[in-house]
Amino acid sequence: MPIRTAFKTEIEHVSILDEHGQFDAKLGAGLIPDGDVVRLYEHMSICRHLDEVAFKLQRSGRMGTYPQNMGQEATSLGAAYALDKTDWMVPCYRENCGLFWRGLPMEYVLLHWMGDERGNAIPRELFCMPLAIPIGTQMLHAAGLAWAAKYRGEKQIACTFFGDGATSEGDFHEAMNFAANLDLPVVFLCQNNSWAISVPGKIQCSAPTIAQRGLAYGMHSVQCDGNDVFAMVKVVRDAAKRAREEHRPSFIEAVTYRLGDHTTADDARRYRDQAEVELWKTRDPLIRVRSFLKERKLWNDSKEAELRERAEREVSAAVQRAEGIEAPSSNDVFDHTYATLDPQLLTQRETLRTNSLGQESGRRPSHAQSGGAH
Amino acid sequence: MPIRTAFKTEIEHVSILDEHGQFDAKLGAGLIPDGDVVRLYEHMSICRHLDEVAFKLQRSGRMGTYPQNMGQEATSLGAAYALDKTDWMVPCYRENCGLFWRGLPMEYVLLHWMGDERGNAIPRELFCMPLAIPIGTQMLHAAGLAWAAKYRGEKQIACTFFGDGATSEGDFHEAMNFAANLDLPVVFLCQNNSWAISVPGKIQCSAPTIAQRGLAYGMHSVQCDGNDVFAMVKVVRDAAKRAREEHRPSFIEAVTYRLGDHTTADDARRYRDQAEVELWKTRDPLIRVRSFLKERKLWNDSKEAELRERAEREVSAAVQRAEGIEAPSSNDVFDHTYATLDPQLLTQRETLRTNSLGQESGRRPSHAQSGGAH
Amino acid sequence: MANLTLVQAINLALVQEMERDDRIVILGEDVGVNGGVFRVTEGLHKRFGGHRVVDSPLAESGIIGTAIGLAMAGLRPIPEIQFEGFLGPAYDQLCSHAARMRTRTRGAFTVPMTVRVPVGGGIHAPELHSDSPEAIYAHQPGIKVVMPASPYDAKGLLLSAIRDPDPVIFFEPKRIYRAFREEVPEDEYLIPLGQARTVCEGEELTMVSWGATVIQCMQAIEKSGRSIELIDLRTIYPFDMETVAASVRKTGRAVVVHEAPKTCGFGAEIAARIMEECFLSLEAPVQRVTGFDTIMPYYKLELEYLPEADRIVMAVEEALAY
Amino acid sequence: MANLTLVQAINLALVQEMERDDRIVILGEDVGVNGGVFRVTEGLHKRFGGHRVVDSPLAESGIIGTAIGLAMAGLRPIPEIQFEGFLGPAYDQLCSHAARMRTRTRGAFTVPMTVRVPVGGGIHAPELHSDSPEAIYAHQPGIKVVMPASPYDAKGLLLSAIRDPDPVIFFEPKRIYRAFREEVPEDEYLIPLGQARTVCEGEELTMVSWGATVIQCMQAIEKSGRSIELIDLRTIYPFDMETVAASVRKTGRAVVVHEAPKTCGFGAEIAARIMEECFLSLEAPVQRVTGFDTIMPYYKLELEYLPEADRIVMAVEEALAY
Ligand SMILES: Cc1ncc(C[n+]2csc(CCOP(=O)(O)OP(=O)(O)O)c2C)c(N)n1
Ligand SMILES: Cc1ncc(C[n+]2csc(CCOP(=O)(O)OP(=O)(O)O)c2C)c(N)n1
Ligand SMILES: [Mg+2]
Ligand SMILES: [Mg+2]
Repeated sequence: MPIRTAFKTEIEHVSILDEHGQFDAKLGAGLIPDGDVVRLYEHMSICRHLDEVAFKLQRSGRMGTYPQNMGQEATSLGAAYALDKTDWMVPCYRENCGLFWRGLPMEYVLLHWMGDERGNAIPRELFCMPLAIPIGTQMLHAAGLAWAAKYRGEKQIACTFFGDGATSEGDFHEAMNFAANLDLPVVFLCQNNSWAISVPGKIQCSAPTIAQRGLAYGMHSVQCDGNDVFAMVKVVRDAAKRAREEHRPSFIEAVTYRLGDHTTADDARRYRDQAEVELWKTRDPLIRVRSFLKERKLWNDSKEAELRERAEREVSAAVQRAEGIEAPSSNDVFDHTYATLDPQLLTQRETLRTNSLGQESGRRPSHAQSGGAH
Repeated sequence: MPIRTAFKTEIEHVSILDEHGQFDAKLGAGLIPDGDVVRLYEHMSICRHLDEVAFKLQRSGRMGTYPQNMGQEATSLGAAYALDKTDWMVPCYRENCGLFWRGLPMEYVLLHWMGDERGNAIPRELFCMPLAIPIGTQMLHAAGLAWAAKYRGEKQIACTFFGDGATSEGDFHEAMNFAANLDLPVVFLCQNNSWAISVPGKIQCSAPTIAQRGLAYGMHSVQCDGNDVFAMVKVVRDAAKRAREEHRPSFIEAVTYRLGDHTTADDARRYRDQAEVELWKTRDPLIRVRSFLKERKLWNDSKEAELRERAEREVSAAVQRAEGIEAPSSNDVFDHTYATLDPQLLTQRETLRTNSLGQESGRRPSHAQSGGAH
Repeated sequence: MANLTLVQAINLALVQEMERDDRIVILGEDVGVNGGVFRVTEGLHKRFGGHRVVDSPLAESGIIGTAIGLAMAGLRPIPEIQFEGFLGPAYDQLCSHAARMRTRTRGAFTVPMTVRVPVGGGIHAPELHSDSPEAIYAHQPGIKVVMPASPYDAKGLLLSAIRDPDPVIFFEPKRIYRAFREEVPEDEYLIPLGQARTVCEGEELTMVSWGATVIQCMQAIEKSGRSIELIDLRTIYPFDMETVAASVRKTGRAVVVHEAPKTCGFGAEIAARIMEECFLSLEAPVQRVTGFDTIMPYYKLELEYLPEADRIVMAVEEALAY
Repeated sequence: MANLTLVQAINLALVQEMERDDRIVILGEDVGVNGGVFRVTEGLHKRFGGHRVVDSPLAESGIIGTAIGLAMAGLRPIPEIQFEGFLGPAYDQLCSHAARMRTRTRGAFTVPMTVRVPVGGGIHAPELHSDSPEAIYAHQPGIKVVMPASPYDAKGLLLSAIRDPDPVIFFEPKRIYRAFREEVPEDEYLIPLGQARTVCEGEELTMVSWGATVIQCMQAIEKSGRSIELIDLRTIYPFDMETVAASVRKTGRAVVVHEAPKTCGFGAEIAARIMEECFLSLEAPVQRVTGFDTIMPYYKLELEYLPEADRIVMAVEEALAY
């Protein structure tokens, strides 16, 4: 047989609660208890509000560059809901909703974007990694964290989040490859929001799906509607099980959309059609859950009004906590470089100087043989 | 349709002249004229001899570390045969056979491994890139070379060679991704020889095939018998056509085997079974072409004896040319760093020193105000 | 002649050089339709088309690696790396290949490319958007490193960089991208790589800097009221030691200022070379006013880290009092 | 106590520390079954199993990036990079993450890992197998850089590196992997990071070096017949300036020797610091005997490039004659 088939496969797309409010009763059955659907909806709404407030903080000079999460809430939230509380979450910077669900206080994220490292001083018991600024690099850490759990015989896994653009980086490939070949319990969750700043998805991946990137590693790979919190819960739950029980990684492409600008420093009108944005507004993850709840009489306008108030209250309290923190001291420039500071760093810290005389407190070095002859 | 198929595919394996000497007449028809099969066989034999001689040169201290190509001759040769003479060949270091077919004089490769940069001073009209030492990095150059040809509207393409291990590097991914998404005319040719030094293939790629790595990019991908020069010619010819006519890259996994140690610095008995080596010896690319030719009365023992002599003559002439080259001068340490040397480099070159006094030819700097008062 | 910001001067240089030389291809993240996140390539995509101004995948090693291929084939690529903090993934292609291709092939293949990279702190940006890695590349033979400190120089240096037959990293100090304007001739002019600029002459002390801190130095000179000779290196490698040495032989004292950490920063090289070449003229040790040997802080603390005028003045006073 | 080569001393340290601390995981290319291309990890796979001694995919960023994850989770990974020339692909993970994790998270997460890397020239290896990038990492705050010059030191420094709570790059000079043997105690001993070793005392001149060139320095001292104090830095960052300065204050003259290119090599930092701290004691400018500012040549010319004894002697004579 001179030409034979060496490999054959297909990639599935999963959707449960679609943009028209259609709910697949079979796939969705028992996936999320009604009460939790309410909580998830409330949580998404609060995060959405934080996004709006953060935007205004930036515009009024109270915060630096901020990347809105708007439109992508369901993706990280579905994942956070499906994971165990002690599974590692290894985020990029558009996963507020999932991180807050895990328990990260909102002021951490605010502080981060206010240019304060304390926003990343995340209590270890939350099992959340700091926000990752260099694109594509954090998936390797997720692989290492998962590896450590496996090494110790623990049931913990790692779930890492990244964008469509991130899948172009070499580190993405290396992380997927390490996880697949060393059998590491990792869930790779790509938030395909169609854009990497101004660069459209096809420049990052011209294949029909991003999901098929996982085929390169023989990894279980699936595409799903990332604006559908039910689909998210299902695919992440399946992937988490595969990781926990078989030590096999999975790759998930969650198809979603960035409704806002890339960050507050960006103006998306320069490069994308407003029509595209309008279309995706109809696919907003919040809208469909709200109608789902309303249809089932689990939600109404007065609850919505209450939620609005609660969101305002909680977000403004978080802003107050972030803004109320004492200013960092110049010692903070030094104290976290190493566990123990070497003599040179101690001198720099003490003098706040780098030049040599500053280091000797402005005096001629006492050891100087005055007038050394040369 | 809550679960639908988003992508579906399969990977083919191509073989024409198999390890038992079976020839697929349909696929093989008209692929390589008989006379050329003879020339290809002769060429492979000469390269094999070079390998043996190079090994001895290393062992007797006349050459540094050398990576034998033994067993993999058909892979790069089939590719070189299928390409146009002006297509870029972008090698790793196990493609002697293809490079020599293109016209690279053997002494270049010898010089390289004798620790002499002149081994990489390859005449541009050969369209061969220098040997690449850092694994996985050269595929990006191939993408750039192909891109330049496309930019200029030329019909030239690039074919790049690399091992199974190289497919683990991030640069491999980035090269494949650039080529796929920017529509670059590149042929990516992976020589899967089962080992990356001591590390077995499954650690580099645990998927059923390496070929499926190409699916991640929506790239045409195929697996073939890399010890079958006919299959090699076919798949590279197809890929070259796709590149030349459609500006579409392709990925080829050529399954072959490294019959020797990784390099002369390696001892493969430490990590692999001799039985595996013995099995692969029966799949030697030379053996099957010789029986193919003998069956068709195109080859006989006296031709073999003549060839043996010719190989010895040609290889020893190449060794003489490599060893006969004048020693490089210390100027060569400097002269190729930049097109024009800056004053500091000129001083270093002139003095062969880096310390400051050496730079001023051992004299006190003439500008010195003698006895500056401090 | 127009009154331009540094961003505009670079944009002008790119436009003019692309008109002149059709081997130039610009590639990078967001450089096309969007005109770059700092708008340095604004208008180029429209003017020259997607063929010559290419939005690439998000992969810095890929950008530099393919640019190397383009250059080896005879084109003149101008890749952009979006921020200096993302040069990291491209380090290997730059240092293992771009820098070595001429040497490795004895000139058969060369890499005439200009890598444009916004650099430095002071703009309240997030992490890894405020570093100063010039010393890293100055330590790598085979690469040239340029950093303009004014719009006029930016244009003249960029043209020289593009026409240079070897790889050049062209660092653009983002803190002064739009901080001030300067007359920039419409006509072509080249500022040779490797020539420093004497910003102002002085007798008491020589100050050496490059990039955005040249501005801090000018402020410090103003504040100090001293007669100080300020030298803007403009090219980090090859650096103009002749100008520096001549000045220090005159003044007998020197202060070097840069944003990068002190240890093994380029100030160390300048200080060591001044000692080597001006030892008998030196009245005080060369002072280094630099970033601390710590991670560049998030922006709340960035001004504590960066060498501002007051810190420079103190070093000047101490050198003079020595 | 046994008479060991540097390779054996490192192997011994690894074995003993792995016995003591089951958080240690070794990972890298060929480190397992094959025992490493230099046989440094020989026998470890057999002894500790594939669970703790892991042959990784061929990807340096992957090796360091996963090691960072292992370390953040509380393990003590010891990744190996096969040759210093292949640190390039890992540069970003080292400098953007390993170095910054403690600062970025205010200590909530740390990266206690030791990256082992063979370094330097002189073994007739192919391209990119002979470089000396220590200055690159010395310039990166948050990382420590160590380079032993003897078997005894190698063991004691490696144990300190492994137990250090921060990331350490442990450079192993391959030229002296098997060049000589030394008594190495079986018992545990730690050599603190940041402490230099005075190899021999002297009055006329201070010589500072690290790694394989310490041997060249010893030969040069022998040849010169001068009274020279030789300081082996052992740790490049944090470096023991106190020992260096005390010596230079005594001798008044200094020569720094290293294999890396001169410009912005670590010698520049040492020279600049000596000037800062010993200015009034200096009788001559600090001399740097280093690799040239060119690409490390292929091996036919490598001895022209490396600072050998004769070049060092000339610098000594010139410093003394100054
Ligand atoms: C290594 C690196 N290169 C470039 C950047 C600049 N940058 C920040 S976000 C971004 C786009 C990321 O796109 P994607 O991964 O799709 O995530 P998204 O922002 O769409 O969520 C770029 C290019 C960066 N942060 N890191
Ligand atoms: C970036 C890099 N890492 C490590 C090495 C050391 N090394 C040289 S060859 C090799 C194995 C290569 O395996 P593969 O790609 O399968 O090619 P093969 O030698 O089998 O032809 C390794 C790890 C290298 N040269 N470059
Ligand atoms: Mg995106
Ligand atoms: Mg291989």
